[in-house]
Parts: sequence; C-alpha cells; structure tokens
Amino acid sequence: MAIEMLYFAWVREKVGVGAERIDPPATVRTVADLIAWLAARSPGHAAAFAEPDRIRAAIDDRFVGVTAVIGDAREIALFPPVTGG
Amino acid sequence: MAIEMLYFAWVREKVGVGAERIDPPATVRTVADLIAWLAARSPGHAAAFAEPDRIRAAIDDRFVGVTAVIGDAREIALFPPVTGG
Amino acid sequence: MVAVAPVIDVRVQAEDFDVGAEMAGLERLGGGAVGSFTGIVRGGAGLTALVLEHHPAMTHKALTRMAEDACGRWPLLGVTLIHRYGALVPGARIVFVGTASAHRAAALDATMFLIDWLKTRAPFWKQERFADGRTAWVEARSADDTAAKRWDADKGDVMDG
Amino acid sequence: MVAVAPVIDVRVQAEDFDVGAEMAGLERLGGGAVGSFTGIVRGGAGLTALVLEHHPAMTHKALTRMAEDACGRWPLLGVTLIHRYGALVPGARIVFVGTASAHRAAALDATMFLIDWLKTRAPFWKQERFADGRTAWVEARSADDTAAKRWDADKGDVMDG
Repeated sequence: MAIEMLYFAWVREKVGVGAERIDPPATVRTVADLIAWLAARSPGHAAAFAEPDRIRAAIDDRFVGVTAVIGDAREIALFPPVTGG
Repeated sequence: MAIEMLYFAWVREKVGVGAERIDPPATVRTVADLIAWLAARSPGHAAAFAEPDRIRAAIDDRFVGVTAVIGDAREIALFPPVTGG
Repeated sequence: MVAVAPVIDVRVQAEDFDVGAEMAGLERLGGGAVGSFTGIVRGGAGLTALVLEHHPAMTHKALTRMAEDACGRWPLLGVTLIHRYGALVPGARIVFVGTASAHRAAALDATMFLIDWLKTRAPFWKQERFADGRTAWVEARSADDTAAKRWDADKGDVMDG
Repeated sequence: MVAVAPVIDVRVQAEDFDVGAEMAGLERLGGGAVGSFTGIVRGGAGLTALVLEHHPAMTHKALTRMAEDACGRWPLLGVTLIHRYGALVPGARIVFVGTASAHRAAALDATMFLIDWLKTRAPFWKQERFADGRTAWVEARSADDTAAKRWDADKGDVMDG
C-alpha cells in the first residue's frame, strides 16, 4: 500500500524533496526497516539516512520510535530531532 | 532621643494614627522592649500590641527581628506580616 | 462556583503577535495569576535570520496535546501557545507561552513545562542564515532533553521528537 | 561581547501599567528569553476592592534589593518590578514581575523567586473591602512563607517582613 513520505529540515534537503509517495515491500515492517530501505533509493536518500540514530519519525502525525510498526500508516514523516521553542 | 514611629495596616488602625514621635526611656533597648513599652501608651496601642508575635518591624527602612537593638534609630515601623505581591 | 474547562488557545502562524493582548486575554479569565514566556531570535555572529520549518499537519495537534497535558498536571484556567514559522530576523518573537491560574506556582511551573516541551516535542526545525551566505541547521541540545525529562516522572508513553 | 550590568526597573505606583510595553522593553535587551508574572485582583464573595497600603520610604528600596538579589542568583539581563498601591477593583493588575535572560530557566526561576519574595518581603498590606461595607486585612499565609524559604538555602541574613 502506498505511503506518503514527508521529510523535514536537513532530511528534506538531502533527499531533495519534501514529500514523495512510496510503496515498500512487505518485508519493511518497522520505521527502522523503512529508513534502511529508503537509504537505497538514491544518493540523496543515502546521505539523508546515513546515520539512522539522527532520524526521528512520526506516523500519521504522531511521534513514534523507530521500532514502531508501520502497519497501515498513510503518512510517515522523517526528520532530525526537533529544535522549536 | 526622639524616634519617628510609623504604623501600617491594622497596627495603624488600632493605634489610631499612622505616625507619631516618641521618646522612650533608656531601658527600652530592643524592638521587643519598644513594643511592650508602646502597649502602655493608650488603649489603642494596647489593642495593637496585644499579640507581639503578630508584629513585624523595620528600623530606618530595613526589616529587623524583634530582638534587634534600637540604638540610634531615627525611624521605626511596626506592622503585621506583609501581604503584597 | 462551577468548574470551567480551561481555555486552550493554540496558534501556529507566520505573523507576529501582540504580547500585551495575549496577556490581557489570560488576565480576563479571573484566576489572578498569569505567567508567560516569550522566546525571541537572538542576534550575533552574523546571523541574519532564523528560518523555522514545521510539520504543518502535525504542529497544531502536537501543541494542543501539550496544552491539554499541562491542564491535566496543574489547575489552569487558560493556556495560550503561539509558535511562529518562516524567516524571523534577530529581535523577532518566535514563541509565546501564557498560562492563567488561581495559583502563581501553577502558572509559572506550567509555563516552564510548556517551553521545555516545545523545545523537545514540537515538530519545528530551525535553520540559521548568516550574512556570508552560510546556513546551518540548529542541532538539538541534550540540555533541552534533560530539561524536558524532568517532567516525565509520571509519564511512560511520551517520545522525544 | 562585553558583560553589561542588568537593567533593573522598579516602580511603585498607584496607576495601572502596560504589560505589552513592559514585555517589549525586556525583549529588546536581546537575551532571547523573557519571563513574566502578573498578579490580578480576584473577585468573588462580594469583594468590591483590594486596598494596598505600603511603607513608602521603604518599598522602592526593598524591591530594588530583591531585583539585585535575583541578578546575583541568575544570569539576568533585566528585571522589571512594578507594584501598585491604593484601591484596586477586581480584575485590576496588582503586580508585574518581568525578567530577561539568555536562558529560559533563569528567566522563569527568577520570576518565581521574585514573586515569592514580593509576597513575603515587600512592605505591602492588603485590605479587602466588601459590598456590605465589611473590611478585612488579608492574613499572611504560611504557604507563602514556605514558598519563599525555598530560596533561602544560601542566605542566612534575610528576615521575613
């Protein structure tokens, strides 16, 4: 099932787009799996996801850990640790 | 030596004036002595100083404890615990 | 006296806001105690702008949840959270946290809690732009995580953003 | 960068003040973090006014000492303390504490410290006036003393007012 990916801050800059639609295989179960799978899509993706420890995620507008199962997520956002306030 | 007394809040109301000049005898050494001495001046003073534990003091615009020595104070204020803010 | 639900006002916006008007709204809630925090872009080192990016679909919800969480922890009559995005020059306001309560400690503790959480749990990212053309993404600070974790004692289900 | 003495602004006055203008002054000090507390007269129980009496010769000095003490405890760029006296109706502002710092915790902790100390160490007394003509002096609260004593750890020479 297609997932809408959103990228923010330097993740967005390195990937080169702020959003894209993807359709990962069933073997991609968790956010960590997804990050590893995305890293193989392009040199930009590889640069963005070279250090998975620096990536945070939200599924359908809720923060999740990288062990979270993607399930039937419609939208997943990947980004650096937040720096608001 | 004459001392300018200042009274505030219900101490002022019970004494009946906000300020008065007094000339206590040399036996009045501390603020506690002064409170006891003042209590004998009038029924209003007696009412104001009936409960010395409820009286706070400042000498020459500085808060002091009741054991403070009056020394050459020019102005002494007596009042209830403060309730500002 | 009837218990009234706290007034939660969350805004995510590009434009500036009027601190006096925000404070006046909180004062009118009648609690007697209003606390606030305002964050402003600090200049220096050739900084020309701080550019704030955010996750638009998520931001308002995340801030509303924070405000609701604060209302669950302290007896608040109102919470106002305003966070700007876009390019902000030195001296510009970034964020406003305002709280109203009948208790001064509740108002100020909730203000501290909310700004700590905004720093670590609101989906915003800051990029610095300098006079020489350089840009740099602001790194998350471990001190901010430490500050935010103070509030976690009774919560097991929160995640760092 | 040169270290600058903190800007201390203390006012004891009958008239109201403009919270937005006070905050703007603190924002302009450039620290990036501004904290505030505003105390407002709470209505109810037939209260028509709160009358604040003070020790005029002493008040400004006492508040200035508090502001200086806060500047010794936290890295502040500015402190604004405004305390009104006279008859204040429900909804009226009584007191404003504003702080500016480069550190949000310093700004908010100093704000809490100052309001705790204003409650227990500033020479003000509040009398309540009610619709039925009754008046009552507000009693000092032991909770306020307890709150203020939190800040005493490193100070042996202070007195409760």
